[in-house]
Amino acid sequence: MHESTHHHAETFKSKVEEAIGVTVSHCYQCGKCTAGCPLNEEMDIMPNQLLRILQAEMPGYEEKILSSLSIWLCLACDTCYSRCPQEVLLSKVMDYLRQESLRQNKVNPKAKDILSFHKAFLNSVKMNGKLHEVGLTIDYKLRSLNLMQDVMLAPSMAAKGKLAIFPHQVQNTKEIAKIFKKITDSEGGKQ
Amino acid sequence: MARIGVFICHCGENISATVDVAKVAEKAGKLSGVAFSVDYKYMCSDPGQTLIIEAIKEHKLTGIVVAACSPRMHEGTFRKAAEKAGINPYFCEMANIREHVSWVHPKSDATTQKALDIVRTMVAKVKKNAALFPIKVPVTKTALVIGGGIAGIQAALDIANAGHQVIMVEKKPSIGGHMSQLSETFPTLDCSQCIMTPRMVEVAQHPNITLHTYAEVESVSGFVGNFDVKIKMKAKSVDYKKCTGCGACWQKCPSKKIPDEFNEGMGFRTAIYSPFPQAVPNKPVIDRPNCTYFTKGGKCGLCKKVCPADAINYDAVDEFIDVKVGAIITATGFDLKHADFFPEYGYGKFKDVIDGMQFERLASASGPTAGEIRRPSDGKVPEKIVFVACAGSRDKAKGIEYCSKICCMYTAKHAMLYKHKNHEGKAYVFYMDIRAAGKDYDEFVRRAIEEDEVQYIRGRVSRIYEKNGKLIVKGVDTLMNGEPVDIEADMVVLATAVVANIEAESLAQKLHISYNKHKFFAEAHPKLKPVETNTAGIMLAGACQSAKDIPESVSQASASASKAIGLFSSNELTREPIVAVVNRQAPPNFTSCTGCLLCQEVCPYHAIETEDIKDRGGNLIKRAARVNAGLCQGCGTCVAMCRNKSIDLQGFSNDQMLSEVMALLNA
Amino acid sequence: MRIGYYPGCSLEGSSKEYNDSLFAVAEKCGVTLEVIKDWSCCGASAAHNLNHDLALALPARTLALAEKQGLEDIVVPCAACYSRIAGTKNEISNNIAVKAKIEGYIDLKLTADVKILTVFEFLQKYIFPTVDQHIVNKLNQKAACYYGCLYTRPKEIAAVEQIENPMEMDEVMAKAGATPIDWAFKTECCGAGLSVSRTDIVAKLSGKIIEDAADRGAESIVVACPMCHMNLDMRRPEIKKQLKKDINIPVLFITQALGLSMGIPADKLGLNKHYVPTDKVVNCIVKMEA
Amino acid sequence: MDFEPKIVAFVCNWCTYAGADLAGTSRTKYATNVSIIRFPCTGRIDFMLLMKAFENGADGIIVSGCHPNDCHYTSGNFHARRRWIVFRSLLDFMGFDTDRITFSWVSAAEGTKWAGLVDETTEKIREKGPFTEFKKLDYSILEKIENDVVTE
Ligand SMILES: Cc1cc2nc3c(=O)[nH]c(=O)nc-3n(C[C@H](O)[C@H](O)[C@H](O)COP(=O)(O)OP(=O)(O)OC[C@H]3O[C@@H](n4cnc5c(N)ncnc54)[C@H](O)[C@@H]3O)c2cc1C
Ligand SMILES: Cc1cc2nc3c(=O)[nH]c(=O)nc-3n(C[C@H](O)[C@H](O)[C@H](O)COP(=O)(O)OP(=O)(O)OC[C@H]3O[C@@H](n4cnc5c(N)ncnc54)[C@H](O)[C@@H]3O)c2cc1C
Ligand code: SF4
Ligand code: SF4
Ligand code: SF4
Ligand code: SF4
Ligand code: SF4
Ligand code: SF4
Ligand code: SF4
Ligand code: SF4
Repeated sequence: MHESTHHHAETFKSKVEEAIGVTVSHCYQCGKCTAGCPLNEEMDIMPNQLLRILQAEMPGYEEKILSSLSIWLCLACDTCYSRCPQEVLLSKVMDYLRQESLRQNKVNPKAKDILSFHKAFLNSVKMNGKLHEVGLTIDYKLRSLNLMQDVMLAPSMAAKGKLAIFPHQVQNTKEIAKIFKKITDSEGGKQ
Repeated sequence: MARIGVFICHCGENISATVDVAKVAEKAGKLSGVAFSVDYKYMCSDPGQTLIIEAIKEHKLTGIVVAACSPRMHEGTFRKAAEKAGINPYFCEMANIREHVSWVHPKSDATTQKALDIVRTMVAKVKKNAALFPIKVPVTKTALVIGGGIAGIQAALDIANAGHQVIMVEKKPSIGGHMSQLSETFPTLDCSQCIMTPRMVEVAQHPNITLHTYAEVESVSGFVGNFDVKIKMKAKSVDYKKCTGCGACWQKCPSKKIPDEFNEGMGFRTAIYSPFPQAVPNKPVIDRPNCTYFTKGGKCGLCKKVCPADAINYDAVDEFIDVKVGAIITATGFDLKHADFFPEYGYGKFKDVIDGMQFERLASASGPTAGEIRRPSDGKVPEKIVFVACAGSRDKAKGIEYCSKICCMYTAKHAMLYKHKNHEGKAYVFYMDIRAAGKDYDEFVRRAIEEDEVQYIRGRVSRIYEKNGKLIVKGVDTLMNGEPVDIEADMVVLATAVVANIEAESLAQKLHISYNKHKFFAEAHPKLKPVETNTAGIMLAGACQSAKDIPESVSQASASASKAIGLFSSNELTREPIVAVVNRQAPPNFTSCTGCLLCQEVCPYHAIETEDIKDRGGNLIKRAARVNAGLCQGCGTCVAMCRNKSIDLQGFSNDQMLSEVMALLNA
Repeated sequence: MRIGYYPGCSLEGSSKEYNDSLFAVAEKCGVTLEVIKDWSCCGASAAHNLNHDLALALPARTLALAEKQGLEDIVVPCAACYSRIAGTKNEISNNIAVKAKIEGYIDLKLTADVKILTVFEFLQKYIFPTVDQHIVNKLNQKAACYYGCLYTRPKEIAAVEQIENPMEMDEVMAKAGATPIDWAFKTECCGAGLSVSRTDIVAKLSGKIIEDAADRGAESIVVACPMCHMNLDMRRPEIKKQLKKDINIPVLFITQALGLSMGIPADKLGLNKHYVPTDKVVNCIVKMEA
Repeated sequence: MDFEPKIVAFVCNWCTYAGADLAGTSRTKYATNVSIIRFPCTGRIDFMLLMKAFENGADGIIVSGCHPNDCHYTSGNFHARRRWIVFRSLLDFMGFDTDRITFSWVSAAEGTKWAGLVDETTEKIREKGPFTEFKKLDYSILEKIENDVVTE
């Protein structure tokens, strides 16, 4: 028996599909994901429409998606996936698009703070192996320049004994740094 | 000693232009067992056939090979000729040297050689042929109709009107099925009861129809024309010969709080009941698990006291009757997907989230609200009502990928009925696609949108929750850039998926018919045999095969009735003898069959039975396979399965096939 | 059975009371928890936002350490950590290639067969068998159990049976003598990872949750996640601005609630550390008759 | 002279045989190397017959029937396929060149496909040359093993 194999030209869509094992055409655009998404009111492109844009592959679609704010707002709450009739793992698509947006330097300006927070968070983990909330706060403030924002309610938290001024560390912080380095290296130094 | 005749046809020049027919005839004449060989211009012409007949007689031929066109073209012609000449028609084989040789190859030695190879192959086969005789089976001209919905009713009436006997088996106390529950029907909005009731009465009164309600098929054996069916008559506790249907019993019965199935749980009935006022027969049964007499050890007994006809019989037991029928029509209909299936829609949790059938009852003049659309929780007339299409259908995640086909239409109908009764009210329909592909169907949906101002919103609802007496419906409008749409509704109607009857699988196993993964019965061919099943003599009607509306159910019912009537048009059935047989040997072995029954597992037609082989003293010697020739269709799958070659296919036997292979390869 | 414990970063910092109350309850029932030695951060939302491999490698390291330590069950009290660790376990066990890659990054071998328990699973499995003898108080109040998204989704790793209407925490609260209420926002998202960077969104989402609980007469909201707690408790000023009304329902960790019913003093359970005062809860405790 | 392979085609009556008829009525030309043996259904094809064909000098074999859901007998072709999968792995295991057997689906409407199948198979087998290795194989163990194969 001979079974033919199909070959497609590599496109941004096929890259997304391959990277995360989701088939974009499974989505039949019912919109149930969007209807239940807690962030729908804040998003610039609705979740179902992100998929539609990927499906249609009209000129410039990659840019449009990678520079959208929605991909940064998505909380990976999986409300969409848990109700999607076609079992499209939208949060995974969002994950991938975010990472790609970062790699390609297309992050929506409005997502700057969100990105700063994630970076500061990881930085704290990289240095201590654990999150140090005070350190994170300082780092985030520097990155986002939101100096006035009372991000972690530090004063009241400290008063309630909830903030550790010095970080807890894993015994071997080098080990964690090594994991970060290996992963960064394997991706050609980009992060 | 075989004496084979070989007849090479020129087909005008169709064959002779590329194949050296004279040479083929000459060489064929030299093959072992060949007593006569000749070529001729048109074998199928009258002179050609005469030539064959004469040759058979003259040369005392025991078999013939006609090397000509495809057997699919003229095998019948030449078999008849052989028969005329006095030999069994199955001693005739064709060698296809036209479609498979002369038309596809250029004139060459290789082409002539291939023609000769094929002739040699068929000569080898025919030498192994055996006389076969058409199988004749008698036909019992009575049909069994299982299920008394609109499909079963239509089929029964058609067959009965053609003059044949019909036995109808309905598991509920009344016939009528889902259609008797409907309010008005699309696309004309005529009253369902008005068109249904006369047909139900006709069934009850038809001299050719025997109706068994509150009954089920227990077992089926036999084959086309000759089925033996055991029917279980569940104990009704009421003697229908005496009962007049006066109703005194159910008016007095004190067990009044039993959810009423006919009204989809939106009302109550008594323990002794007739399901609805127009029921046929309009006589009651006692629902024993809910009757005080049966649950409390003989207490109550009121119905017996009040019955003027002394019809109540608490001691009645389930009874079984055996009937013989020639054809079976399965019309057991469908179910709707029920609670627990839509946790995100709160179905089963919020009283005012209902399904389509419940809406039918609310809209029905004979329903619990006398046709006024009021919500179940507090009886208020809803000001805003939301219909959710595709609730569970086309939903891979919920295991139902298919479209339920009828719900687009009944949802439009529901929205319309609501608007007709509540002009000020607002009706919304959340939908994905509108599937209204019947005669006057799309026009019907357009009317709902254009004239009755039903709001159609393209998008699926994510969630429904209750807040301050309202149902919050979280939807989306995908035609407006995916804008979220939240509606505060008073009532929500889910067009829940049409699913197979809950007992479909067990019935299919009793009948030996196939079903698909969703348990809908399978037709023999999706296009060309859409009402027949794989088992000859068993037909399908209505929604038991797939979701269907009334016009489709009725058409299919009439089609299956015509198949039954066709079957009954002669006294016996003739079938080709190309069937499997289990070999027979002399005692003490009787047969080489070991009774492993591998063949039984693979037979697509359930044609293989077991046979107990006994000695003269009646002691069991062995259990072996036996082919029911009435069921066998001659595919031969069993033959390839049998490890010790104990089962063989007449016309394509192991011996014949092996001879063909050897002859083809050994010039 | 040796029960492992993965506190996660928050329980060492901003949600110390969750940690303390969990230990207090366990101790009362004679159950010991072994902290996974040298555990590190799971990466939470940040890692999977920025780098998929990192999002797997960090939890995988912890899993590997737990295995090395010979633990079979591990309790993960934070929903985010639970989601990351259970998700990683799921992905690693279903994909050998991914497993090999991640093992390479962390320089450790994995079988990924430790069982990961949420706090309510832990309570049901290890505390319930003996808890009745320790329960001395009845939490005489209506409690809204809030599960959020990370325990209920995606379905492959959900820690609850019915993802649209989970009941596991409700069962724990019923044990504690409270009346769990049926409400609409049990599993809606609180905004989780956007707490710091988009407080406005968190206030909006968390506001809806608190409002629904209040509308249905809840006297407390019970959570099993430090992030949910932070959003529902500490973000109350922003929520107040958003809702334009002040809702004072306290937010308790489930271990604190159960601890109260077991007669553990409020300060030992860290109830004083909350932003919204918890006296209302403490005050409605009824002593059970002996 | 070039090597001309002998190929036997085991086909079902309803689909592939009719497809080959259609190639004829459409006068589609193809190689003369393939001769057909007609079976009611691919389900009827006993794989020992294939072995017999090789034993008697066939260089290649085609097995062809109805497409998966089109079987005249609903499921005969599925059984054939299931048996074939097990059987092929067995042949592979024995070092048998399973490429000499082509399994295909040709419907009654696919005359052109049939012609193409014949030409491709002929070409393939021509390249492979005469099937002399078969004689070296002790295929008799197959006969024994086949009993177990069918029970799979
Ligand atoms: C909400 C709703 C609204 C609809 N509105 C319309 C409409 O407006 N217009 C329209 O054309 N169609 C409509 N339909 C479709 C219509 O109901 C069906 O087409 C029709 O009922 C199918 O008839 P049936 O006889 O095949 O099945 P059914 O009506 O289901 O009848 C099957 C019968 O078989 C009996 N039975 C089942 N199993 C057994 C067994 N094992 N032994 C014996 N008896 C058995 C059942 O008790 C029942 O009496 C609607 C359907 C729904 C759900
Ligand atoms: C592009 C296209 C693709 C399709 N694909 C599919 C498909 O994939 N699957 C599917 O199931 N269906 C398909 N169909 C539908 C299918 O063709 C029809 O369902 C089917 O042909 C209907 O058959 P019929 O016999 O009713 O009508 P027709 O096929 O139209 O036959 C009517 C016959 O009556 C003759 N006739 C007409 N008037 C007279 C007269 N006055 N006197 C005597 N004879 C007369 C005509 O010459 C003709 O032979 C397709 C249709 C189209 C247009
Ligand atoms: S719910 Fe699923 S199918 Fe529907 S639009 Fe969203 S991703 Fe597509
Ligand atoms: S996972 Fe993202 S897109 Fe999906 S519902 Fe949650 S926030 Fe919306
Ligand atoms: S028998 Fe067939 S081949 Fe011969 S003349 Fe008739 S049609 Fe042509
Ligand atoms: S009271 Fe007697 S006669 Fe009247 S309906 Fe009941 S059983 Fe029949
Ligand atoms: S005996 Fe049963 S059915 Fe009759 S009246 Fe009493 S409860 Fe009703
Ligand atoms: S008929 Fe309409 S509502 Fe019903 S499943 Fe099909 S598309 Fe959905
Ligand atoms: S005929 Fe063959 S396969 Fe069937 S039971 Fe007998 S031995 Fe087994
Ligand atoms: S030939 Fe086919 S239909 Fe007949 S018994 Fe064998 S497997 Fe069944």
